[in-house]
Amino acid sequence: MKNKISISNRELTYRLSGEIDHHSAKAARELIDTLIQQQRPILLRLDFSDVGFMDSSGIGLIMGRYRMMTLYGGRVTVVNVPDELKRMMQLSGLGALGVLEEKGEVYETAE
Amino acid sequence: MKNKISISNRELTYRLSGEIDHHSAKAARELIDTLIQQQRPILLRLDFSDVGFMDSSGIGLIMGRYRMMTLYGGRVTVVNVPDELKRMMQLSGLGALGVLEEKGEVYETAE
Amino acid sequence: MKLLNEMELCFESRSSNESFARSAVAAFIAQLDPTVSELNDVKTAVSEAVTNCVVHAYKNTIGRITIQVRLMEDGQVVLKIRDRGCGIEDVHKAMEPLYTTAPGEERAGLGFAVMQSFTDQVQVRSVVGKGTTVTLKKRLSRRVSNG
Amino acid sequence: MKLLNEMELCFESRSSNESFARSAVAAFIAQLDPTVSELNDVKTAVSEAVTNCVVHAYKNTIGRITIQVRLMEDGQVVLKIRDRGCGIEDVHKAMEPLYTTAPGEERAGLGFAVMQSFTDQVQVRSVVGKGTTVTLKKRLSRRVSNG
Ligand SMILES: Nc1ncnc2c1ncn2[C@@H]1O[C@H](COP(=O)(O)OP(=O)(O)O)[C@@H](O)[C@H]1O
Ligand SMILES: Nc1ncnc2c1ncn2[C@@H]1O[C@H](COP(=O)(O)OP(=O)(O)O)[C@@H](O)[C@H]1O
Repeated sequence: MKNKISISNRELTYRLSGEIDHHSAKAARELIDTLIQQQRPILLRLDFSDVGFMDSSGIGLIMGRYRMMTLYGGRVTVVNVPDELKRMMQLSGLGALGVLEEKGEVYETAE
Repeated sequence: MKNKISISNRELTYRLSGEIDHHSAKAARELIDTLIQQQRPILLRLDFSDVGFMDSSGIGLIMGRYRMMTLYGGRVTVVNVPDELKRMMQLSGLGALGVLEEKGEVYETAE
Repeated sequence: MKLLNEMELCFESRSSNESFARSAVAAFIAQLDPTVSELNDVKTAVSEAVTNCVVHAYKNTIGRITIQVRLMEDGQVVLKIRDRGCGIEDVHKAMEPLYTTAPGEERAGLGFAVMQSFTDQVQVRSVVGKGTTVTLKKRLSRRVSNG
Repeated sequence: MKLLNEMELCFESRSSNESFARSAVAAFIAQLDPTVSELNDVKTAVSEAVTNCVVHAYKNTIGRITIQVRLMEDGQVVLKIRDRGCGIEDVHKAMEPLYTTAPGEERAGLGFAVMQSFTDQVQVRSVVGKGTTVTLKKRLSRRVSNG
């Protein structure tokens, strides 16, 4: 089992899972924001490996964290986006913000 | 992959799968009855290994085949009933007809 | 007892909708975080009630079936399955195990018996020529939420 | 074009019903044997339309959302998502990508853009103070049935 949350070298990795919609995004947002405020990471890595469904609420979730991290002088990267979610990511224009890890290293959260 | 249908020594084994309800039972019934009429087996073995859901239509399906096999001088046996379906089988009184394989040999259809 | 959430589903009495109906009900009660076995019980009971509308209430015709589901604060699920079909003359007799008016269609006469065994309470209101409403109640175990 | 099957779903505008709504629609259109990707497209579009009812139409209140699904013989799915909420003053503007009236709630302003990208046709009828109906059409590839 991979960890849901891992923190090292001021890098915070958060592995989302299940279905991301307006309802479920709320809980994820609250937890991530608490972690950002406590840990003050310089990099927030959002790992989408285990996300089976996502509507545009997921884009709102990424954008919101992007704004917060930028405010604190850090950055956001989105990794392991499953194929089914790629169209949504493209549509969002998030690519222009440079947060989408194109191929890059295959990042895995700690075992 | 196990076979859905296997015939040997005048024993016909039919492995049901998915959800058995009034809608899906119809197709299964038609196929099994055609096989019985063509092959005239002396034993019909209904394998429930891969059945994830069943309502009382499944009982109707077994009873109907029991009647048909009895008419032709054969018998029916029901094997590999998953735990979730045991209550339904008990409720049905099928036990009294001697068609439910209690534990017996672990029967598998041919590879 | 406070109502937590409620939905109503309306569809045609086609046999291909039997699996849809129980899946939709399951998706709704998933909010109460039922056990796998509780979910299976509810799906089975709903499947019986809906099949009765398809097979008996609207025999040889297509009519509308309505399912209302209410989730109560104490974990109780109240399901109403309603048809505007032929109705049942003698409800008491209809509910006897093994009684069926459609043996030719391989009905085992166990629909009501299964509903009774798989839920906590079954109520049937029926008027000949007007239709039938079956009310099923089942209390789900509330598990302590951890998040 | 002949109507194959039809259902209607009615539920409260609680965010916990968003996942129920798309699952129920998916369970219904499963009859047409859609591809995984078609199923995902429809679920996504429905999720956007339902979320809009929860977040915008009934902001701070609970109202009723109705979804009607029709399956046509040629594989076309017609979905109507209806609310009796606040309505939309300027539909044209509302449909522009990135336009949102609720940025504070982290809406990305992409709901309509997603519906348009994931279905074949999106129609919006809205009356301020009366409510909104979103009609989505999507043609599913018909696969040759082998059984
Ligand atoms: N919704 C209904 N409308 C009309 N008749 C019904 C309905 N439900 C049940 N019945 C009658 O009650 C009988 C017993 O029902 P049930 O116990 O479910 O067994 P089965 O469906 O196998 O016949 C049916 O055979 C039918 O005559
Ligand atoms: N059902 C609705 N009722 C009222 N207003 C709506 C409805 N759907 C959409 N809107 C309006 O249209 C805008 C754009 O919607 P949309 O593209 O889905 O983006 P978002 O939901 O992210 O705001 C919303 O911000 C809202 O003002």
